[in-house]
Amino acid sequence: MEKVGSVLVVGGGIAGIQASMDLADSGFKVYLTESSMSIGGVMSQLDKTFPTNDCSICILAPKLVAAGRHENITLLINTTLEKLDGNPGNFTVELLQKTLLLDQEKCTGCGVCAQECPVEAIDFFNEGLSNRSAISVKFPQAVPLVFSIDQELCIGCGFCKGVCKAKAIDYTLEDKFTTLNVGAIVLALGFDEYDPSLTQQYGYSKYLNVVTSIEFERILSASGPHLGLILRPSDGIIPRKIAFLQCVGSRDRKRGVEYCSSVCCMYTAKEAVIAKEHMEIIEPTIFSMDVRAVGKDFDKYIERAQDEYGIRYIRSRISDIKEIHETKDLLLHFENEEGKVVSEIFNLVVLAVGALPNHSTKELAKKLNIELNSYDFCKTKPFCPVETSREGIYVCGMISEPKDIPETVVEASAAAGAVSILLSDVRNTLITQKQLPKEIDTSGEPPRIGVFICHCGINIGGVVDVPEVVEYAIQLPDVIYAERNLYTCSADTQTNIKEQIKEKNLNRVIVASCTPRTHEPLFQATIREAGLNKYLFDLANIRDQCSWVHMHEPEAATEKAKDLVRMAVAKARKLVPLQEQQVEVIHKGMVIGGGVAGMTAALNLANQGFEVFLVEKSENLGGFSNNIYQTIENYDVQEFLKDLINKVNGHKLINVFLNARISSIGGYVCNFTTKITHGTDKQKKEFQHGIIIVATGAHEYQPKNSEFLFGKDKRVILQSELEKILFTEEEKINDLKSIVMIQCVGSRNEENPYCSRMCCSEAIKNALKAKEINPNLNITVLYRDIRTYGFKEKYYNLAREKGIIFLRFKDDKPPEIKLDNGKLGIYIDKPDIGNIKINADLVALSAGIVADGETNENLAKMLKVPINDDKFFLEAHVKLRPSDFATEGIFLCGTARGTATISESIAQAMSAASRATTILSKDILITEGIISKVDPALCIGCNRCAEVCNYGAIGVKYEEGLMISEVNPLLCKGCGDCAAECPAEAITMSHFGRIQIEPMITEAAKATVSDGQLRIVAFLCNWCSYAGADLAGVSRYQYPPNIRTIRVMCSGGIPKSFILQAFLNGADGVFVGGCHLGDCHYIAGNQDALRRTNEIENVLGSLGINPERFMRRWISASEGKLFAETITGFTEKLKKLGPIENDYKKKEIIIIE
Amino acid sequence: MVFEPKILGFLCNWCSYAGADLAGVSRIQYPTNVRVIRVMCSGRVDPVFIAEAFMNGIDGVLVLGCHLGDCHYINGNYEAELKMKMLSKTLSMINFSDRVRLDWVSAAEGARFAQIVSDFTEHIRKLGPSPVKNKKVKKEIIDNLNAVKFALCDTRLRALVARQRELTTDGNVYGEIIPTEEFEEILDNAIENEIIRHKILEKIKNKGKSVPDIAKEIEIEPHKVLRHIVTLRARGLVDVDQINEEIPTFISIKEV
Amino acid sequence: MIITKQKDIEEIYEMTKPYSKILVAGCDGCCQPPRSINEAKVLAQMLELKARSEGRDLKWKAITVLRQCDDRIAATTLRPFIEEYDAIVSLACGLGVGMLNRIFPTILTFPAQNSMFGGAENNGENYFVEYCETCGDCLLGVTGGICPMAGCAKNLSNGPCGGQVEGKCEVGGYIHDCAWVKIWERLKKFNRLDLFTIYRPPRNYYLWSSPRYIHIYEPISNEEEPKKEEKI
Amino acid sequence: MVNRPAFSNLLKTIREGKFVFTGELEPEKDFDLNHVLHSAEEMKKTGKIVAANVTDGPQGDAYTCSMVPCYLVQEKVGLEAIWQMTVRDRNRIALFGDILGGAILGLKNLLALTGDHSALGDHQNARAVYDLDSTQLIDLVSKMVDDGTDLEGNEIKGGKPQLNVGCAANPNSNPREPEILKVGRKVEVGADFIQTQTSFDVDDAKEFLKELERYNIPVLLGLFPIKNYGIAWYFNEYIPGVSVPKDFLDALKKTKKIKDKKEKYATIDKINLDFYEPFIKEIKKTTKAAGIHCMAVHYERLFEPLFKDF
Repeated sequence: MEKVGSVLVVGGGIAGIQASMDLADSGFKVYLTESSMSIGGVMSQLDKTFPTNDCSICILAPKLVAAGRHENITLLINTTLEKLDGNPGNFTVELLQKTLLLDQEKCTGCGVCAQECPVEAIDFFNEGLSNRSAISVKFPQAVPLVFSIDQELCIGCGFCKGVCKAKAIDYTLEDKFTTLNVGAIVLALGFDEYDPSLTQQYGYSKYLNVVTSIEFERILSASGPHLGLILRPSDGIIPRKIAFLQCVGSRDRKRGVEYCSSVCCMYTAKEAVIAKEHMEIIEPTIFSMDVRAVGKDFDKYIERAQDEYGIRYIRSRISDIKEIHETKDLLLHFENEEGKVVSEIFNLVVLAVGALPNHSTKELAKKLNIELNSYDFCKTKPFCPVETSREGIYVCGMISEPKDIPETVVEASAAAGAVSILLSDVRNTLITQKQLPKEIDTSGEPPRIGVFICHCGINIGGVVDVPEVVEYAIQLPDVIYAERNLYTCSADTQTNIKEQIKEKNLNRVIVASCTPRTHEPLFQATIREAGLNKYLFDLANIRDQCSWVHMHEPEAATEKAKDLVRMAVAKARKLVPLQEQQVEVIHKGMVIGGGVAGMTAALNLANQGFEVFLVEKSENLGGFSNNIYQTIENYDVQEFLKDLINKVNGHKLINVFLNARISSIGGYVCNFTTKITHGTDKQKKEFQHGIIIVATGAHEYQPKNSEFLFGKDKRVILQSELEKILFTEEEKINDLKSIVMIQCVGSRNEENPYCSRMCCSEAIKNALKAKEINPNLNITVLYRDIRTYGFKEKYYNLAREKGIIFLRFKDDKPPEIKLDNGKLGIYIDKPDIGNIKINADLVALSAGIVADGETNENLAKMLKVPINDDKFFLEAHVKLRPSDFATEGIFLCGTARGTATISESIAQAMSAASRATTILSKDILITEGIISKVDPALCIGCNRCAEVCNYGAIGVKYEEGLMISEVNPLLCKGCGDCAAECPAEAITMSHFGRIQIEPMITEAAKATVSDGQLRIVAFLCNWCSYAGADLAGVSRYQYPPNIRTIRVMCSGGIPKSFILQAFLNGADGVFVGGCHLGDCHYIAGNQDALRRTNEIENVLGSLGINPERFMRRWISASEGKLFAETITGFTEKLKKLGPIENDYKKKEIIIIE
Repeated sequence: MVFEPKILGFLCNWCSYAGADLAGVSRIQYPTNVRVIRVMCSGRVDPVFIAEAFMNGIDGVLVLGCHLGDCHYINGNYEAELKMKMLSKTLSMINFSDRVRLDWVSAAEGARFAQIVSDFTEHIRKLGPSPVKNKKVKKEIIDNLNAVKFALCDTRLRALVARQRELTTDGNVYGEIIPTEEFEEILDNAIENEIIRHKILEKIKNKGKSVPDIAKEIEIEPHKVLRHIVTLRARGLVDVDQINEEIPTFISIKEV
Repeated sequence: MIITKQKDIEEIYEMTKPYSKILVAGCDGCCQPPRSINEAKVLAQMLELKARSEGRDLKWKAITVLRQCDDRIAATTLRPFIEEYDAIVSLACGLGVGMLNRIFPTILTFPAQNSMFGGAENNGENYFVEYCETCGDCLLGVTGGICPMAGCAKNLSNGPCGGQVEGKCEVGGYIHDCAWVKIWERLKKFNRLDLFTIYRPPRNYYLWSSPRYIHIYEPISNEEEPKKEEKI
Repeated sequence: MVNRPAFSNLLKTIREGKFVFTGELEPEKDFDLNHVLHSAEEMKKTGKIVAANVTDGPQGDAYTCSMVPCYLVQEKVGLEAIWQMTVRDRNRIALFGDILGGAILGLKNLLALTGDHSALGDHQNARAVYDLDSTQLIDLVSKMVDDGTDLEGNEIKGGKPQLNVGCAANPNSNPREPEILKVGRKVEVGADFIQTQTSFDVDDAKEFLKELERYNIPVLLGLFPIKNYGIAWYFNEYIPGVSVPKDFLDALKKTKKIKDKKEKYATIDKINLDFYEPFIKEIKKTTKAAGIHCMAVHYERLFEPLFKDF
């Protein structure tokens, strides 16, 4: 039976989305089904994410929009998988799509129906803390942005149909069964939270002020029920003292589940930090056992939480909670450091609830007959973490084991990689390549602009007098056609626009409707289908940033709409067609590093038919895992390694180069040229390839200057040496009486302030093996925190059952080893007992993982990629792009990125390979059209542009003797920072350049606000502050109508001359909005904005302009309310100052003969 | 001096008004306390009229329509029945009950009309003057009546009542008939919520108050008040006034 | 390259106050810190704003010159605009301002910059640093490449003086390195302390006094002795 | 090492092998030099002080010049003066002129100093000259005294000036080697004697003197008896590279509490004596130092008890 080139992804959380994107970009048709009303999963409910404190929706929304718009992904919401048969490569699946009682195509998401619906119900997105109506959307940034009727709630009154102008509501729509023929299935169902009401212990649902961590997440969120105010449920007061209880339901065989849910330690620390950040008076206290901060920079996060935010960690488990009746506060009893039982009153208790398997996993497993493990999670094996018991069906994310978002994203890409291998020969068979007509050559023609102004039902029409704006638009110079439509984004208007373009042969199109962030691509695609270059288009946002936010001032809103249209027309006159860059892709890859990660990545690529050059520094493959014999789940590592090495050596598409040194790496994504010397005789070799995967690994920490007498006394060895003995020379163990293991050697200290993640499970594995060989051997493990996260907790319990003693030592008082008359004595100061001595025949030091600093540094310079201060490589985004580098075409996996176990390294390797496939699977790589260009005649070779570019995309190539700066179109991300910095104005930023923006500023400043109202020109960066302004619209926060917004890609792209020109053209105030420092989409564009705006602020006073007339604020995409308040405040301040003319003295005439 | 109650009467043009005329023609005497407003149908009587009447000191309201079945507009009186039931529920929530009476008088029942008027006048006289008149309680009653009035103006209650008859008798858009108790339950729940919300709005009209203070003033548990504050903020009717120490105060930001 | 620092806007404005049409000329010369057309435009915009706040209108044109310190280049670039404007504000170093004043006698050119020193760009620490004082008789050969004229506050040829402590110079509060200690360290590293211990006789400061000029083609210059008889 | 005859009494005494003492006089912005002369008399009275330095614009401040007080001290008090000259304020033409003038007036000793930079003094905007540096000044003096010419070789008419020239050296300088090598240059161009900056650490001073022995030039070690705690604290705080020993500092601190003036002076003198007597004894005994340059400015009363048994 021949294979089908399409994939079914079940579950629309971050795992499903990432897997779908990777597969769609690798040439497969994807059907993404989601049981709820919108993709986004639990991550869309989070306020912020650790360890970067990024606002969750800021980093998730772009991915949702991209997935929603991807031509190879079909979103099926409210859909579940019912039946499956067929075999790998050719399955037939039956899907049940429950009816939304509403036509998904027609609904424009305008939201009027929700306002009219008389029914009120619990809003589960806000965890029941607020209400919604029977017809609702899951959350404001939902994708697809469609409403749906909840049938149990709906009383069928018919009001919504009455008000729906798009005629989308149809009560007669039935549930639909669809059958699909797909090649593979990826399950990404996510998880359910443990319901603490199952046990009376915590008084959840009995006491009002006991909430779960996900409820607290909604309380924290700026778009949550309390709009960012942290209020406790019983009386709406800010809880001064909050207690966070860890391991609720996890690590608790009696009341919950045995395993550890891996993520609660970190998200609790984050919630405590964010709560403290929101409101100074809050004092968070966290009751935990071990703090399992295992990921990259997690330990630093916990330390910062304690030192900088003063969060108190108390190491004890809470037995029960009593509620004080009158105040509804909660009394907690616990054992403090000295072992005394004390009680303390808290105003709010947050339960860090564990992760249970998704409720539908069990039932689905039956349908697909795939095996589950003892905890009802999907059964997987450490060496193939994404495969299920049935071939062709893969899993990723929380469905197989509780894990954190970066690991989920890695597994999602890994699953995509696995599918890619299975279906690689039917790649690109089912994907749709739109046939586009030839582009009309509009160069040289005078601008002929068409303006399409939208009513958006009553959203715009209800406030802005749309006909008046149309009349105004038609008489603007160069505008030859203007019309208004009910819904410009509806399908029929698209066809109408195409007709108008042909009929009136328009060469510029302006649409005045909602936010460009979601709808610009839609209109650009439409005008492209009419043969017009897609960059000859601009969108004036007269809904989210005009009608929705000036509801009570219709005339001012209409006035503003006219200005926004006039500004867009001014920009349109100067728009030029842009060609997207195309470059051939060399279908070969280079993998640096021949450890387990490197080999797995190379094998994955080769199995998809891409030739691979595997470059290994030492003389044999295997790397760090050579000295590991068995995983904690006792799978044989050496055997797996041998088999892997044979496969790699045997594979005809993999060229292995041993003891190789890279002399140079030139070129850029899709065609790198690398020169290496390899082999004992240093032969030279040069080859071309399209992508690079860095898997240089790391090595074991070597204790220095006889730490713990290592190197002095041969009875003190490393865990890896003990493992070698246990698995090769068993008999040595028999004559030993006592072994002592010391954890965190060389980790979590000044030099390596991170957790090496795998040493706890290594120690326990060795201890169990030793006990097995010699049962009456007594083993003591001295630890700071036992970090057996996930299912490894089982072995920690097993170890204790087998009588292995675990003694904790305080971070600042490590154990000491002394030789007293030949015997090894280990002294440890137990906080509650005082210091005790243990004598040992053998001491095993759990040495951590240390980055290969020297190799990483040289490689980092060659690849122009960053490394962090622990010398590990720094990935593009810690949460959502863990396997990519910021520079295009270079990927990362294994312990080169950070500490990881073998199965995590394998997943990362497959993920890196899959990410690489998204490029290798294409013949030509098309890049964004909006990039910057250098005019060689004007460039004075000062190289300031290279200093501000974070992607190494521009700069003077001194090494090639050139004195002129050049842009590499493939690396340029289009932020415009270099154009703003260029002293010779030699760099033009296409589409957002000076010639486009300067006319907009003139129009914005000279707004026709007749009644002497103030005029504020605002520059907002597309990714954060503009998105914040949109959210203010979506949440209907009103603010004064005086600002005229100009959208720029990055606040770093705003040169000083724009701000001064705004003042010169008559603006009474200028506002610059950007992302919070550290959140910038282009890594550090806002740093340059900060520098330039500071210069302006300092000089304004001496120019006779009151500095209060200029304001710069960092506003994130979730701070709609903050945006509205900031603009209102700014306008009030300007009202006091009056028009800018007040700053000008009366006219003084100076005559010069 | 004997208390002479002021009573307002809404008489539907086709039946009760004609009945009243008949009483006149046949010189049947009845107390003078009633002031009559002619409306085309008893269904026309908007509960807000009655709330406003009470705010202006009226002691009792009489709504008379045609007997069920012979309404000139077929089911006007059925609608009236439902509206008056809802009105009395809202009034009883602010313990201002038992001052409204709905009854049917056909064009031929002059005597019945007079009888109803005199019974109702006696009933009100026994009940005593409307609490709006006694100084001590006036402010509080006016606030409550205001809350009721705004609740009744709110789209939500009007929508539910407007569709009640249709949904519980003919069937909804899906063709199912919703059993009356089930609908009643939804309606009661909606009434209770809307009244409380408007009470809250009244209390924080010009001065910001904290949730516990509001709870004390309108005797509702604080956590319920908080839920209402959340809904009112989502509707854009309430916003944070200021935060002193750990107590945020909320204030209503828009005329309803 | 010559390192310049922009004058305060008030000072520039005072200079250009009497004029209502100004030509603002940037310079692409030594290009660090670059003062090309963008800086010229920004300065002009600032002057116009300030003029407007003082109740005057100001017309301006921003233009840039490849090298203002070359008379032929400067003249050919700016000549077309000279008639239309009352004054020129030059963003070049002193050399540029001097040159424009010479080649355009009929119009005054005002400096917008303070020329500080001949500087090198130390990107490591984000500083422009002074490695040479153009003293006309280079010592770098005997001081291991560290110039005592530029590095020592007292320009000593036989340093260090008694005021250095732990290699830091007392002038400026012990933050700058003492050039002579650095010279000693460097020569010691190459064990060339013989260069350190020789005595250097008094220097010929005539070479360092201005005005100085060197013929573009023949090696005649004024650095020897001032020939009383012949005049170049 | 140039074999210049000892013109000054200071050098004669040194060459006789006596252990000499020199004092320090600091004319400030004085039109009336009496206090300088008075101090000079005190020094003369001790009979141990052979000559006294007169400062030239110390710390870069604009004080009375050094030449005139030197002449007055020699003429009026009869105490030989050591004329300090910095290269900060005068270029080579002025230096030549002044040296000649001084020699004519009969000044015998000249101490060639670089001089503190004008940026540290009370005229910070002044233009520091530094046409010559201190070594080149010694070279100029050598040319004048030995060859009888100026820097350019033009002959001085009417005989050669008779001056001995000394230079300074800083025992506290760290790193030390450049300081030693620098002294080598100065000896090479003709320095006759060395006076060092103040030292508070006897072992360090001994080591420094040991290293200077290679140039076999007489060295007077500088000492700075401290009159009150204020000066000690200032020294410790503001003159880097110099640190007053802890116990010495604390002892002085205690004296602050003593109310009665006489008793206070006595205790301070005792502290200084306890510190410096053994110090000088040690230097005299164990090193080849030619003497001590005692900078007890305005603290003359200490000379007598300090030098009584040397």
